[in-house]
Amino acid sequence: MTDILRSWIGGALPDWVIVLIAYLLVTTIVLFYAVGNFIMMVWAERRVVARMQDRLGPNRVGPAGLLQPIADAVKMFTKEDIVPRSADQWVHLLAPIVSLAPVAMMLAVIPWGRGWEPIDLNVALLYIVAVSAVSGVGLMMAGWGSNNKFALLGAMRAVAQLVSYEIPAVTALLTVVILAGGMSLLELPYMQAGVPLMGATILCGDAAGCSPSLYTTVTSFPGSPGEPVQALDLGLGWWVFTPVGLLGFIVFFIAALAEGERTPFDIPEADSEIVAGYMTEYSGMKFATFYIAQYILNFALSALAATAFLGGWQGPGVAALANMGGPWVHVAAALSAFYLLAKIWVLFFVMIWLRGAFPRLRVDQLMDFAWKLLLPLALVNIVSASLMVGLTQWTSAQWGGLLSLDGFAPWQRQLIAILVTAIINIAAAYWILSINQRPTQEEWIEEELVVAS
Amino acid sequence: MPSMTEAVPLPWVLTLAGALFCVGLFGALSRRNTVGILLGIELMLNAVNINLVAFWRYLEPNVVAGQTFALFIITVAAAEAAIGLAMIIAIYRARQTVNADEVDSLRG
Amino acid sequence: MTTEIQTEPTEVQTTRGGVYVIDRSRPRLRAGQGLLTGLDVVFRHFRDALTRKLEKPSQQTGVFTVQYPEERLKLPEAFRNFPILLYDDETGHELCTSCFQCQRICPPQVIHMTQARDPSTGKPVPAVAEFLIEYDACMSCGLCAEVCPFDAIKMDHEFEYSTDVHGGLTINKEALNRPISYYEKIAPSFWAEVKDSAMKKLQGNMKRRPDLIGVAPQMVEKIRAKRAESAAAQAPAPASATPDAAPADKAARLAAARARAAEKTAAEASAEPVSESTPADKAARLAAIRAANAAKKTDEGATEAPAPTGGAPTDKAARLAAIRAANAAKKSAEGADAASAPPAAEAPAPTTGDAPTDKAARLAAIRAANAAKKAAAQNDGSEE
Amino acid sequence: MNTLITILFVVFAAFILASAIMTVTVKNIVHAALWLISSFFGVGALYLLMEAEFLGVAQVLIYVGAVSILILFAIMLTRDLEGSQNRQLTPRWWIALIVPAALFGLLIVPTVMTYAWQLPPPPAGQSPAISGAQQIGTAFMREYLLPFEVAAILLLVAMIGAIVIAFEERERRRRVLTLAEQVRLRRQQRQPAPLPEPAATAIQASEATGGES
Repeated sequence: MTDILRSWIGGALPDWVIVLIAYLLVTTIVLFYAVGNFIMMVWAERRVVARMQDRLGPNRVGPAGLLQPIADAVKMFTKEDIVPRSADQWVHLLAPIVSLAPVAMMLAVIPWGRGWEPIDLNVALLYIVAVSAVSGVGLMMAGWGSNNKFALLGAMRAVAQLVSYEIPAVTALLTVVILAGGMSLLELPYMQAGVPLMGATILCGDAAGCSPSLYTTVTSFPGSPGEPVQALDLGLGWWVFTPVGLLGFIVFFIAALAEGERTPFDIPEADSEIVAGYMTEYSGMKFATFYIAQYILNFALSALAATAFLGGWQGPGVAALANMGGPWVHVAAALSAFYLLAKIWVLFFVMIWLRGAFPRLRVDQLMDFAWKLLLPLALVNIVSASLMVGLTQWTSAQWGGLLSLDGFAPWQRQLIAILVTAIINIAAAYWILSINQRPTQEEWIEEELVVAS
Repeated sequence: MPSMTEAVPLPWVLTLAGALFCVGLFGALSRRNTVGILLGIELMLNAVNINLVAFWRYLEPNVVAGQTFALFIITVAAAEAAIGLAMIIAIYRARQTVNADEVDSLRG
Repeated sequence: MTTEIQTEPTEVQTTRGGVYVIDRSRPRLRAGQGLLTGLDVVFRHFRDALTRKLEKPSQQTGVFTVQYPEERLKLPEAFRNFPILLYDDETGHELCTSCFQCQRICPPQVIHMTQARDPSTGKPVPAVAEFLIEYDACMSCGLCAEVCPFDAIKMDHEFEYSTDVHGGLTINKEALNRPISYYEKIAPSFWAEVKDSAMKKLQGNMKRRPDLIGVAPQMVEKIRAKRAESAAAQAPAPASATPDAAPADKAARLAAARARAAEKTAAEASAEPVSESTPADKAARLAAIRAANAAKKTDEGATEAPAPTGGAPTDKAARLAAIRAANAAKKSAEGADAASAPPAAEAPAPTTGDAPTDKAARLAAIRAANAAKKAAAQNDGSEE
Repeated sequence: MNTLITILFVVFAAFILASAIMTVTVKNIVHAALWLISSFFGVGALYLLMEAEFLGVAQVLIYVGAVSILILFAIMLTRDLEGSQNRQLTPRWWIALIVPAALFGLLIVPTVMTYAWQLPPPPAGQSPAISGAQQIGTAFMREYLLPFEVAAILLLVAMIGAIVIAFEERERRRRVLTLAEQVRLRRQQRQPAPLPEPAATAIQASEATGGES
């Protein structure tokens, strides 16, 4: 964007003004994209969850109720803004802003399409984790500033949940960092090219006969460090198809549900217990701000999960179109943006689906789930990811002579790595689940007797 | 690529860090609330971190020692905050106060 | 994805009352299997809700939403919202006799009524003059409908009464009135149960209602028009005087002629001062109706049907009376084959000029009726 | 571009200092914590300005996301009942003001301003790559492996220590006092019975209520 602007109005304005304008433009576009998605998500959530409950959902405003979010927005705008007299005015005012701003900041580093990245930050993953942690402060401010016990309870719950589930989420993302060898989100979709399970390891036999529509250039292989090779590319080498990626994805997605306060984990705003949690004392536009923050957080976390595990914008045909060059590159970019959007919406559908299916957890179940199940699984997964990298990429020198896989072709090494990690992950999952199993009735009784005595 | 080293002289950054340190020191000395004292200490630690990062950036941008030290300080600060707050909670439980002036007995 | 919960064979027993007793022995669930089953169930609901509509109770999935203003559920017969008053489609007579039972039983006391009175005598008539129900305070308990001995008050199915005008929900008799056919449509079996007794009671009450009292307000004009129409049809009939008519017909014609004579005298009498024209008119009509009733009872009684008195100032009323008398006579004539019974000779000939007021007319009518009754009794006795 | 960076620096510096001053002077302790958070944010932005991306993000993650949340939790768990009405500063706070002011005015500023910093000359042409996240990671695994491990153990020990200090054993756990009970308790402690040592009274009072409930 900066370059385009420079070529248009370069010279007329100082360079820093151009940079500023470019960033402002990109920010505006990204925010509009997110808010547009937010509007559609509100509508879709209501419609889909209604179908799951054998209802129709909003269908009066506009065709199929599509204008319902706009009607809601009008309602929100015109509602009276009520601030409790005993509330802390400034904290009460700032809380929604503090909870929305970091969520919006998360959008800056996600690659929305091939070549459509707002910012290339080389610590993007850490940045997202850091920034999402900030919204906890906003929730705390809301709970405290409202001067209401339900709000305070809700805020305490929300923050405790946020902090607890950040750990499995970060640990799951660490597997991605290990696989990718860096924290930049920009590279992740490129790394997930290839075919399912095998990734971009099926190389072209002879360089001359490889069709550019099926093969793409990859560089990171142990056999040919730095040298570009042609690998079969269907745009489906997503990490979720490997055992490591699958486990990481599951753990991350569940943790993302908890961070986004989606239904099995909507304890902070459990309306049957604590009115509306930290939002109790909010109305009108301030409430809407919390609402927007929550949905955009879900949107951003879905985008992150899609980018980290589901290949991001990667999909069949993107590389082929990009290889054709010329204007087709833009078509490839549009197609890739569509792929990412589709993945985000599939994940969001799953969120709605879970909401339709599961009841709310209890607080102790919530903590047990994070600390006794997700975290051990994620830790095991880190070991698996390290092995995966070691088995597919390390030379025998890097192994210190312990293991030599130099003679194998990339796809053979990939196969070995998948088998090993699959065995480790399945065994670990089985073991962790079995030690977390609910005690049988007899065991319960025994335990009760012990406690009683 | 323009950078901070050309735009801002090093003494400015160091002065900022020094001022921040002094403000933190004032907070740590003057507050009666133990949590308030902890806030002052956190400010002082941040001032030190700014110093370390500034020295790294201006003097040795190719050696990571400055950043590494800053990270260690952050680690220690986190540990200190955890322990300090746990102690404050323990004191509060025993004495029903968080006022530093009132915690003047060695017997818990 | 269909996951079956593997349980040990469960025993399902149906005890009385259709209560299912399921012995769930320890289910052998794998970790997360319950979650997947839940997801599966929800997804099937989602899928079916997109494709089909829930219609039968046995169906478990599908959209059950009824898009209300466009689609409506068929309400069950026993559905009740607010009370309505019934009236007979043909005669326009209300079933209500203002017995005050509903007003007494109404828990929120929202029913108010006044009994109709005969304007000439001031005596109460088994009909209701005004009937008010405050729908905004009605609690739809249906006690009024339960208690009504004449089946005059029933619970309606109509429920769209939303309004921002509170007072607009105090409903008067005209708005409360519904034809019986309406109720028969919404609750056919309920009406079939009570139809006979209700109609019988209505017949009885109608006799005690003078003139148009007790006719639903919105039906008054219609009934009047109907009567006028039938009068127009009947008026030329006596004039043509078909010769082959039965002798009883003759009597009827006689009555009509007398009536016409009375009309003439009435016209003469109109010169005399009459305080109020309408009551007199009414009285005349009343008299005619009574006469008709009486004549109906007798076999041959209409021969001496009392002609309306001169109190009637307008020719219309008089003619109407005549027509009624004629009709009644005709009917009775058809019924009377033997005509052996002595005619109601005692029926005093109506005094023409001496009693110009309506009172006299009514008196005459009553006497005529009594006489006719007596005659009828004699007739019965003789037949035996 | 340089102007922009200078402006940004001045803005950040003013923001950091203003927030810090509010932190130490504001009466309400929750407000103080919130001002501290904004100060942390300013410092993080300053790190980004100094091209220490990893550190800037770590600052936000650890300070804003963890430490400040911890502080807020601690404040809310130890709510000082009538505390907001009381003085927040010590009686001789002006001494506490003089010491840092003197330190700043007499020691730091003269030293910093007069010392001849031997800055490296500005690189000609392409500036060399400054160390980023990858270099930090490598450094942790090579030169600073021992400190890294020590830091890990420190964190572990701190975690265990915090749990041990703050943990209440079940039999010692008292019923949660109602607000009225807490106020009464405070009042008893404020106005001790005519006993020689106020501290001893306070302990006895707390023990007495502990025994009751």
